[in-house]
Amino acid sequence: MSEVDETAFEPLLSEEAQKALRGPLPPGDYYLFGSDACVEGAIFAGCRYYAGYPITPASEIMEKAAQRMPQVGGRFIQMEDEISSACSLIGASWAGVKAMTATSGPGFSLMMEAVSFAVMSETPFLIVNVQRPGPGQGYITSSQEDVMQARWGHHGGGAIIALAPSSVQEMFDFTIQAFNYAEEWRVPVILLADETVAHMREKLIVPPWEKIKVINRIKPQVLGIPPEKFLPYEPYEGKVPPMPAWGDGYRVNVVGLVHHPDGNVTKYSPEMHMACVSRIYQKIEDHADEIAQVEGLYLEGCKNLVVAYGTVTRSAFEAVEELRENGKKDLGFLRLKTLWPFPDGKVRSMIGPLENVFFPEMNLGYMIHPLRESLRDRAKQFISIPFLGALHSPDLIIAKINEVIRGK
Amino acid sequence: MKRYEIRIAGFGGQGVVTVGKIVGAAAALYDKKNAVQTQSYGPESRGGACKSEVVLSDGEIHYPKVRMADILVALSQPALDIYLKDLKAGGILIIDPLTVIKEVPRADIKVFKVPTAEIALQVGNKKFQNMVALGALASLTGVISPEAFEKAIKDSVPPRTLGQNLEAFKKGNDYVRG
Amino acid sequence: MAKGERGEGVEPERIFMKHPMLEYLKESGAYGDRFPTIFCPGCGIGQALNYALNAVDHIVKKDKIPRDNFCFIAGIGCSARVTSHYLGFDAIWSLHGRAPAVATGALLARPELRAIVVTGDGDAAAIGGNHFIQVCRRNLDMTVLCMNNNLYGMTGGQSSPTTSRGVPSTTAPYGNVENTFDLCEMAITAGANYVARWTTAHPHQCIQALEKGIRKKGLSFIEIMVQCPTHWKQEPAKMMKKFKSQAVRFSPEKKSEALKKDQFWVGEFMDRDRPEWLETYQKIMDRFKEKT
Amino acid sequence: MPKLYIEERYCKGCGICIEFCQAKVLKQSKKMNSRGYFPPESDEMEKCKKCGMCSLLCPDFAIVVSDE
Repeated sequence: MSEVDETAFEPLLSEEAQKALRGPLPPGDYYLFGSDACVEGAIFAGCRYYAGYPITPASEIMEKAAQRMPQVGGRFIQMEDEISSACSLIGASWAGVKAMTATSGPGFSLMMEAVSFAVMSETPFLIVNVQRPGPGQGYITSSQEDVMQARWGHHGGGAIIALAPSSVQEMFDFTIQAFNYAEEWRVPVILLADETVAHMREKLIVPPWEKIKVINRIKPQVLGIPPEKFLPYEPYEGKVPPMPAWGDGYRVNVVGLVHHPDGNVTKYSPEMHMACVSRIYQKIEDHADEIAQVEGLYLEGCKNLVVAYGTVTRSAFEAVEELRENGKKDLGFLRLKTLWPFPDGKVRSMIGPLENVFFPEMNLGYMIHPLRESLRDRAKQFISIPFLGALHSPDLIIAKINEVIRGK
Repeated sequence: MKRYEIRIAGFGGQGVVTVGKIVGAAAALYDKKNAVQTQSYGPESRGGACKSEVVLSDGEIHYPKVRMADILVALSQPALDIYLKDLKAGGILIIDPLTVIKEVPRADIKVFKVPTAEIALQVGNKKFQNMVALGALASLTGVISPEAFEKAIKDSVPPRTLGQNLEAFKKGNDYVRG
Repeated sequence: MAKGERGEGVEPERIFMKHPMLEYLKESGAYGDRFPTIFCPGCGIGQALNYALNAVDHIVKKDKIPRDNFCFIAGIGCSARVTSHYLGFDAIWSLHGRAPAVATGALLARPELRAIVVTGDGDAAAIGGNHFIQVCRRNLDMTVLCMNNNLYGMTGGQSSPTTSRGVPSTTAPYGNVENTFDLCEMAITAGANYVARWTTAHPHQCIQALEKGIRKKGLSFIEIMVQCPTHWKQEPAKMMKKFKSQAVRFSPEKKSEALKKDQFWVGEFMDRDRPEWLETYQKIMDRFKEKT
Repeated sequence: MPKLYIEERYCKGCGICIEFCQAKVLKQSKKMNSRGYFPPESDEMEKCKKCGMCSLLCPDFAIVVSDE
């Protein structure tokens, strides 16, 4: 039998702690750990179910959830693996509760099965991927190598939404945003964090609660659709189908096979197949510019552009500021807050003709592909600045930019 | 203060991350500065390489890690070997002479040898070593007020050992001052 | 054509009495008929479903538990196909082997749900083996109904972990070289509160076991041996009669007796009251409730 | 006399009801249904004991006996 030094958990059991923590984080300034901010964001968004399996560097999110869920009337469970963790989110979500898990590379691979099912069955939930380097066990430091897997890792078609936070504040804000996306678009959402931001302590400002927007799924009973008239896969006003919870009396048959709007799976035809899968693809991709968030700075008349996402944003921005201070005033900066759906139209609308596009990524150059496609006729050169295993130092980015621009 | 960078490195289990945590909390919560603390460690729970970094600034902090440290606390020889080159000229180096045995191969920095483990043993347990180092660091940087440190320590350690932690902190503080 | 009660569309025209269990099934919907079922003639899965619906019917009527609290959760395979679109309940036809995990999420999110996990031998013993073991260990308040036909039916009669040693199949053309799993023993060892096995030839016993299992706090595992006339290439009724002759009624005293080749135990193997997950966790949650 | 109802569109002619009928009143019809199966029929329903076994054992929810 295992013995544990229970005194280590004493602070959690004190009267004071039990009193203080029964709801979401009250408004105010905090100095918080990135992983903790993520859980607090989830709680704020209304998440009341967490299932997970320990993995470095995502375990801290799980530990915080284990502590917080029962305090706010939610439930936490440590599952037997990442497969069951992700699959249990499907059950929790259909039982009417916002649900999440967190994992890292190898575990993320195991969750792809559930993601694929959730895409087909339009089941909202959140997976936080605290990215670590791969392939294989890779290492346990920071990485952005799962950005393509997030979008294309699940088998078959359909689409997901993915965001990349870069600060403790964004671990809080983006987690809420991720749940909002999931609920609004009935889709699994992936928060592509990384080890650096998950293990970072920084200031977090929780604004007055009423200032934070929380979106909940639309239920058919709210729209006045009675069970006998309800078609579980018929989009409401052309967007997504309303989603009742199990136990509400709607007798929904959730399926992963291609289906008719009523859930019928045997009257198969290629037309029905096309209609079913293109709808779940288009509901996201056709709204890419509405969903996706891009942030630009110094774009007016810029000749050279630095693009970044996630934690690398911070290195890249520091590099841009320093280079501009040193005279490179034609350097613009673009930051992708959401990675998927790729905001093709939005990016194009923000960017004029360019000489060079620099794209530092904590991988060997992945997101540069959709970016190049998007700006194919806008820039002469696309230069990837890859780095593995740790955050780029600004000096690395500065050196590369200087090398290219000076070399002309 | 534009940007002040602190790096604490050593073996896992020496409490390196806790030091970073307290420095960051003291600056951010009680001295109203911006502070970003990051950490990295190997796969071992104990005994592997471990480091913690804190960047302080009155303005916004973009790059969250150390570029050139203003102060380096090295509690192991490998930590010194790796990070010495990233210490600014004129920067401060704190080492424990018990574990950092080789001569420090730089003359353009200020070196302070603090027998952290030994002092910690005087307090009662080797595990207070990190608080001794923190005390030395607090005294030498001077960018964060002692009151802020005391409050941050209170937040981060179990109430039962608070007295010993504060004592270790004070001893480290005094050691470099005296 | 008359509008169906829960129609989502149209129910077939009927001038006579319908099977009582059709009350719990969706015969058609807005996009066409769903019945007849996909199952082969004489398949035991339809029977096991019939028994399960009878058990639910009894509980809905006797225990006054709302019908809409029941949800059926299945993985993949012939057994899972019952949840594809036939059930007039909340149901999910989820991923191969993962039904216990999906049910776990549903129950933790909404504990008043009565989860019935519909699984098969390949689903529960092979690809979902660990999920099944762990859900038994947690003793979560759900009912796992395993329809064991000793092979993979939907994919074409391949060997499963419960296929007997020496028996040929499409993936063991020279005979199965592996030993078999006893799922009931595994459920007991893993910690399930209620464990029973019957066959499709024991309809009343099946219904009683399912009723008891659904009422039982904690995990109930009910294995029903079902015939697969298609892949075992035998007459369904003949297979059922064979089940009856091979099944040996279990009692604790007889436990040590050796069974003859092809014989297997049927009956109630375990009925106990170990702590259940949700109840245990509720005590933790209660600590944080406002004290009034 | 009990009345036998067969939902011919659902019946797959598996013969289980015939084989397990306790009163032995069911037999296979000579007439194929629309899916090519031979459903059960009976011409001696007066002997039916209304045990309900046919309904219970039917995998396709296609057979039911009632009083009339």
